[in-house]
Amino acid sequence: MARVGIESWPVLRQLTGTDRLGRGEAARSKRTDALVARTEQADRVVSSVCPYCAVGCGQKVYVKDEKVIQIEGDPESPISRGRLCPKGSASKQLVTSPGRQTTVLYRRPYGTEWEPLALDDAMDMIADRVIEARRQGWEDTSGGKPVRRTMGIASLGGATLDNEENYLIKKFWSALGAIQIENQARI
Amino acid sequence: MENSLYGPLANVAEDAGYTDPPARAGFFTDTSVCIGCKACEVACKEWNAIPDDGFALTGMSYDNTGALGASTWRHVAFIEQTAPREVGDSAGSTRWLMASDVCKHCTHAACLDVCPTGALFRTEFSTVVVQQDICNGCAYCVSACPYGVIDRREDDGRAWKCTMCYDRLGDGMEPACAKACPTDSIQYGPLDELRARAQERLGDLHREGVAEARLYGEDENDGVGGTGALFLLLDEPEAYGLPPDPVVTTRDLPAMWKWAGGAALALAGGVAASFLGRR
Amino acid sequence: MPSEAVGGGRGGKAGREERMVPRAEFRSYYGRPVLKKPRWKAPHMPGYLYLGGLSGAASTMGALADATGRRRLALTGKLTAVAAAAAGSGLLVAELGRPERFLHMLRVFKPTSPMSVGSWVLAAHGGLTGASAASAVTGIAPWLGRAAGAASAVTGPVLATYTGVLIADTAVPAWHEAYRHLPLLFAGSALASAGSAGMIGTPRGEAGPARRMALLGAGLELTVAGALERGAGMREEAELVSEPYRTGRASALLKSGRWLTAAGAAATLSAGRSRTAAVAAGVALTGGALCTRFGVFYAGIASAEDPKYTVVPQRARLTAS
Amino acid sequence: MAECHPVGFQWVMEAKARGAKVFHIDPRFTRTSAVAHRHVPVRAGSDIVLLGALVNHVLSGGHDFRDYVLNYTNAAAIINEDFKDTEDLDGLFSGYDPEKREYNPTTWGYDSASEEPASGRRDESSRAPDLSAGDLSHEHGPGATYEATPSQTGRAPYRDDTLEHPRCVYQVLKRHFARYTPELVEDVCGISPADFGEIAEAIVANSGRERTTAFVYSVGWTQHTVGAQYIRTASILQLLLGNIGRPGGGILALRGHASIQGSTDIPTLYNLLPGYLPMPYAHEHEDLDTYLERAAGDTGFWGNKRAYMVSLLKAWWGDAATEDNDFCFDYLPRLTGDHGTYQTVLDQIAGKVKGYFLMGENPAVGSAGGRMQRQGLASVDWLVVRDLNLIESATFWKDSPEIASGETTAEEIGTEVFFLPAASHVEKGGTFTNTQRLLQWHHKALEPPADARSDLWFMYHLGLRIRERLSGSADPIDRPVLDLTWDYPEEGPQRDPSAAAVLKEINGYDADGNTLSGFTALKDDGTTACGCWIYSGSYADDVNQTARRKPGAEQSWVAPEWGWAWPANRRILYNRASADPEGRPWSDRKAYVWWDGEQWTGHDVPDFEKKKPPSYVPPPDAKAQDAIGGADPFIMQTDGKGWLFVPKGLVDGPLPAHYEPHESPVDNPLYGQQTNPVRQVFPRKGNRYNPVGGEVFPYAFTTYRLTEHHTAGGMSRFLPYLSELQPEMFCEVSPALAAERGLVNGGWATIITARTAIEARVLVTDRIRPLRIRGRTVHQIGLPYHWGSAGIVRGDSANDLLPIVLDANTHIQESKAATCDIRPGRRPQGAALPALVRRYRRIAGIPED
Ligand SMILES: Nc1nc2c(c(=O)[nH]1)N[C@H]1C(S)=C(S)[C@@H](COP(=O)(O)OP(=O)(O)OC[C@H]3O[C@@H](n4cnc5c(=O)[nH]c(N)nc54)[C@H](O)[C@@H]3O)O[C@H]1N2
Ligand SMILES: Nc1nc2c(c(=O)[nH]1)N[C@H]1C(S)=C(S)[C@@H](COP(=O)(O)OP(=O)(O)OC[C@H]3O[C@@H](n4cnc5c(=O)[nH]c(N)nc54)[C@H](O)[C@@H]3O)O[C@H]1N2
Ligand code: SF4
Ligand code: SF4
Ligand code: SF4
Ligand code: SF4
Ligand code: SF4
Ligand SMILES: [Mo]
Repeated sequence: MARVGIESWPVLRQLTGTDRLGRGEAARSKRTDALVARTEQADRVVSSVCPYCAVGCGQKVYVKDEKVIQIEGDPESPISRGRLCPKGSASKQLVTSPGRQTTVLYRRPYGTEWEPLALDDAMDMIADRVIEARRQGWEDTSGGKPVRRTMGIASLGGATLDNEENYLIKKFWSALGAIQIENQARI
Repeated sequence: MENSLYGPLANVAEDAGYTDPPARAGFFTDTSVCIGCKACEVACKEWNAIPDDGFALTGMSYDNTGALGASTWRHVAFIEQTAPREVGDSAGSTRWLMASDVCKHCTHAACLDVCPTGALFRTEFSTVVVQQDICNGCAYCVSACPYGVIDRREDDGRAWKCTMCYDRLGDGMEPACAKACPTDSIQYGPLDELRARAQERLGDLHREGVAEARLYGEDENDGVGGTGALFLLLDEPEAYGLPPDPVVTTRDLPAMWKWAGGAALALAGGVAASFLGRR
Repeated sequence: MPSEAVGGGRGGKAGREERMVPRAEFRSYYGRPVLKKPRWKAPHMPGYLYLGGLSGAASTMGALADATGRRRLALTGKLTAVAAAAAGSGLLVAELGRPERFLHMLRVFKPTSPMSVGSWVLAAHGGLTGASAASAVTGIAPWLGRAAGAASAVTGPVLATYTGVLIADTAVPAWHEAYRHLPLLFAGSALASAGSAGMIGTPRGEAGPARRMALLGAGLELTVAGALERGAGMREEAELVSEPYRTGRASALLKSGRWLTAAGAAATLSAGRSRTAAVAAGVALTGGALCTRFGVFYAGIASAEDPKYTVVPQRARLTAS
Repeated sequence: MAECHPVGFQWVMEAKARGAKVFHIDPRFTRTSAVAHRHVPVRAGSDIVLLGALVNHVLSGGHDFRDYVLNYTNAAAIINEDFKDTEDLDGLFSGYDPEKREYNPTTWGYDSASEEPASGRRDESSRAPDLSAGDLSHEHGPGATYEATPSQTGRAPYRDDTLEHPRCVYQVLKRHFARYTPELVEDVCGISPADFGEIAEAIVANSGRERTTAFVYSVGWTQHTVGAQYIRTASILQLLLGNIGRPGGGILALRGHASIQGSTDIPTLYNLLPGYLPMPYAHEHEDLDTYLERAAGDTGFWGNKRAYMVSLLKAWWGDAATEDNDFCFDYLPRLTGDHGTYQTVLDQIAGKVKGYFLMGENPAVGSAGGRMQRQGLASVDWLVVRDLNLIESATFWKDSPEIASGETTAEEIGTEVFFLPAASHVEKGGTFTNTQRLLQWHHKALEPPADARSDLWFMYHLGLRIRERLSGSADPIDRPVLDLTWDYPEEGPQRDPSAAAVLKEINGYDADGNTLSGFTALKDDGTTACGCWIYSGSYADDVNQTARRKPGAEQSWVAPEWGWAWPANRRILYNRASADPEGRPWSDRKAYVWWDGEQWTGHDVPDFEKKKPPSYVPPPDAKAQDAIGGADPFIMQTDGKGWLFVPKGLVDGPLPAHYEPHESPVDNPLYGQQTNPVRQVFPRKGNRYNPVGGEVFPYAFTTYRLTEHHTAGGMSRFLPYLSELQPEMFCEVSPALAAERGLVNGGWATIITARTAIEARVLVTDRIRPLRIRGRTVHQIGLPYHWGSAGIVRGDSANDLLPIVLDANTHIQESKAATCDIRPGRRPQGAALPALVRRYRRIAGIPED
């Protein structure tokens, strides 16, 4: 349908074509003629699951140039049949929102502002602190009974995480002897 | 041209110059199964990358969007109704009506007719769409729409409204809002099928005793030649903020031109008459 | 409370059985307007309505003055016509959300769109009045100038009256239902303002036709405005639909317009040989024409903003059928 | 359900379209009510009375599904002679110790004809709740039915199949619920006898061979000091009506987050190990054998607990775990009481907790007692927050309400805070387990931005660093860390550990490294490793079963080839109950699984041993599943029966009894005992309680969610598209209350409790009804709880109003029912705010310190 030069002037198309009133065919712009759904241009489409609630609606994630360009319901899911609620429908914004914090921030004790911190440094600092807090809170026994645990470290969260993540959390914290491992199931 | 302005129109896309167009695409919004989740609003925004519409509580039940507009192409209305309470009647008397409104993609679309640039155009699916590369923001469409649908976004200067996801339709996908709708309150498809389905649903509801159920926009003989987006409502249209009997303004356009012609002649005649005198 | 009770506009609890008084009782969604408020602004839109009328009638006046050998009146008419057309175009462009896309107006020609028709007419009219005025001022190609002027006597009346269609061809009840009135009103107004331009810009000797135009125009304007305000000749719920012309800002403007026009007309009649009086009369008439345009504009805004103007006539129509 | 599980609700609408009748019982008229046939407003906190009256209706009218009840429940079991009911003790069961505020449940057991119940001995060794396999039900959910219930007895209890023995469960129930009458429902719940009658009739008419009724609940039933017993009452009703294990029946827990079910199955919970094995409690001498003996019964599928536990220990400690060292059972830390999240907060304030990790939770807004929560955060030495957005729990030191009121300043808060950005669900692969126990793999679509990393990456790399630092340590406390299997294959530019490899470990493998086909393949001799026995089979045949996505339209309505459900891909638990004792479907309409003469078959994977005939009678001394008869569907129970009466496992009684919420506007008309006697209370500064009744806090309030927001707001208040839909914190009040207190729609109100005061915009609505309770008008106020001090839209947090008071079974806070005062206008700012609350406390006679 590509038209060039004067031929692309809709008035001419009105006069020569089937759309005398210039309300449809003749009024189309080049951009309109070239329009395609952006999902068509995705480099890949990945099957996913809505991250909000426990219904577990199926999602299709469209990626182009390493950016998420669309997330919508997966019609093949027998759970959701392609539908999503407002939260599920906002998933793309959850992932791509400019307000999302994507760098490490550090607040020193009694500090009044955030400071930047390298991820690697943060990991080292956290590792050091875990080891120290673990020892500080260590109990070989409690009330005369062996407990082999630390009360110095606690952890909260899990309902938004993957099973695999919860598994590593529980596994590693338990090996460290931390018991105050909790998540949303308690609230 | 008469038929192009008013009354039933067998093939809307053909009337707009398309040869052998696909079936007319439409919406049937069955508000009796709407749960007011607003997935349609959000899905529309995500797909069309529409900016937010401000963050203010309206105090109008759970509706904080208020109305359709340049940055809200689906709008869910919430209407709380309480009948006079009877003794011992606990709750049956409270109704909470929810309805997702959208551009009607009118058979005779005033917005389109008045658009001076051809930015608004009729697609091969018989829908009405703004071409954003064309619109110069004259805002004529805004005043022409009898449903108060289309509006100009002031920071951007152009007019915006539902496109019935023209880009998706072209690729054989259904509109984002219809796809998201959890309860299928929004159904998308060939308009003829939807009309039939709407009649069927209406019959079912009437048989179930929901006497107040009615269709809106399905009548080809109405003021806009029937809409491309039908609704099943549980109360009068105006309760939902819809005009009860809208008429496309261009129905009267021939008459208007006649009157204007007359006035022009009068003006010319008046001037001429004024030159008839001595001085 | 967030319920229909408050939403029912003036209607209050609009239970069906309670709706005895037809006009006060109507239902709406939290009293919100059904229509979008026109995005057109003042002074742009009413100014354009005025300038279009002025230019249209002035070009016709200029052409006829030319034909009848009234040089000064012809020049006044031509200059007024081109200046008003240019200024009107300016306002129109300024009104656009994307002014740089003004030329998109000439992308299509849509008989269904008064603005499209108007744009083509304005373009033609602007060109014609420009050519004709340029020729008149410079003396270059007088024949062509005259022809252009004559042609602008055709585009002029169209330009002056199509604006009535422009705003009537909307969903705004006060405008739409006035589609018979508005072209005539604007024709009258245009006559009056072009006439007053002639009176102001031309020595008394040559300004006879201008005075008559002004008087004729004023008469027409006053008559039609009166009908409009009363809703005479409107089809449905005339009293309610015309209400915005009788209330609020619109009413004040229309009233002022009427007084100014009447005063201007009276002054025209009684001005005698005084140039000052003629100028004063012309200014009053112009002011009247401007007020009328602003009044009509604001009546439309008010009509779109209150859902009753949309809902009540439509509901009445349904009940009747 | 329409509000919080909108897409799941499509199936309710589908059922409705096919003729199902939908009742919505909720204090508020919600989006669900809008499309339900009937909305019945109930006073928050009173459902046990309603459900109890329904039980009474069924029992007294003889409406129970007798064939089901007799065969599949413990209705015929005879209860211990020493058992005393609330009837006898004015609201207490036998065994209550007022000093310790706990029950000794010994008297709640069956009257066993022959042997002393194994459980009796156990009880002497420690207090019951510690021994029970952790807590019966967490937030809510199917996991609860899988938790190891302590062994009752391997022997069948003494039964009376006529159900006439005065001490048989059936008769005990009958007596217990006799006082739960429609009149009481009206008095306590505010539900008229006519409405009650309609519900009762509908439920009875819609249950039996041909029809089933489902109950759907979520946290409106759990967040009470009697939450577990709410569910119990519904269970009794559903068992009596024969609605469990059958299609269209059940008690469906609509769980919360995307993987809340998963985080209970593979628990980041203090009291559980993966697969509902209990965390060990501290005992003087406890080896693996004694632990297992205490953990669960020997009969039923829990009889294989040794295989589950040994495989878990092998998964964790690999080669280091041997038969000789009890498979490193000693490496597990031991519990000594409640270490739940609220206890941890109190410990933080007490200075006992040094470091705190928040990985996807926002307690500063989401947890009850917001002030206490933030005080806890301000009391630890360091805090690591991993989240997508800068939530209040990360920024409390600069923007908390306490900073705003001037009670504290950033300069006074010593917490060192690390904010680590998390990868989103599209930036990592892994499984979520949804509310129907379905594991679904979500594929990684792209790399996370900038410093964002998955929590898997974080734990793995933190683990590597810690192990590196400890390597070479001779300290025995470091052995469990160093011996841990922690060698996952790495992938991609960020060295992400392979989530598939982790899932394989969870699924389990044999000595040769082959993935296991399911939990029945687990061995107790250390030759298999399995990270979570109920998830075994999710990676069967070396195929990621959770990633299966056969289109729903291309398979049966049960859709067994979409994802993978635990256990063993079964979609309805205990579905053997969908067939009669002989193995025939109860009716054609309701056929689901059945015995075809040779094996169990049907639409779903039978939740029964495939080849065990209905006629199977267990031999004496049979163990594990062999001890379950061919007509006993509840295979996780020691006796294979559905428990109408719970002899073991609950800390607040074997039967549900109505107690008022901790903060209630009225007294308890049923018993002298006003509240659940074993609820957990923490009276202290910052957590003062409103007195019962009284004029100072005369109104009831409940907290809830909106469709447009998500929980504590971290995933919604930071998004424009969701924020604009509900931009401000509000309260919902009835027109009557609005008139009484001068509240105006769209205006402001201040809501006050003994904890603090918050402000909210007012929505005056008929959707909230005042109720007539105990002869007086009780106004309820509705408060969504999504707002906080950060995000695009901000507002006061409802949780700041709530006290910390917990259900003793689950340690869940009571956030659905409390009392308050409300007045028009915005709340005071700055120091005037605490002053206002102090004034209220003084007038109400509440101690300050
Ligand atoms: N849109 C949205 N969906 C969500 C969430 C969200 O935040 N937003 N959160 C997810 C999470 S984490 C969860 S846990 C679930 C929770 O899902 P729901 O439990 O449905 O959520 P709530 O709104 O907290 O509470 C439900 C209802 O319980 C009512 N209620 C309160 N007390 C009582 C009572 O005593 N008896 C009865 N019968 N009803 C009572 C309340 O009025 C409320 O309407 O939702 C999940 N889905
Ligand atoms: N008053 C009152 N209080 C309640 C309730 C109530 O009904 N009333 N309900 C309670 C219930 S049921 C619940 S579940 C809680 C919820 O309370 P919270 O769990 O504290 O609230 P969320 O906002 O869901 O917090 C989850 C956080 O995880 C982050 N997140 C999402 N995905 C990931 C990820 O992959 N990794 C990491 N690290 N972070 C991620 C989100 O951004 C979000 O900030 O609230 C409880 N509190
Ligand atoms: S789309 Fe909505 S209903 Fe579905 S999982 Fe996501 S939050 Fe839950
Ligand atoms: S998505 Fe569907 S159910 Fe939800 S508000 Fe829109 S129309 Fe109603
Ligand atoms: S509803 Fe309005 S905007 Fe939509 S097509 Fe009709 S006239 Fe145009
Ligand atoms: S604003 Fe744009 S779409 Fe509307 S009429 Fe003008 S040019 Fe057409
Ligand atoms: S059809 Fe597309 S553009 Fe129109 S409302 Fe639906 S999602 Fe928005
Ligand atoms: Mo939750």
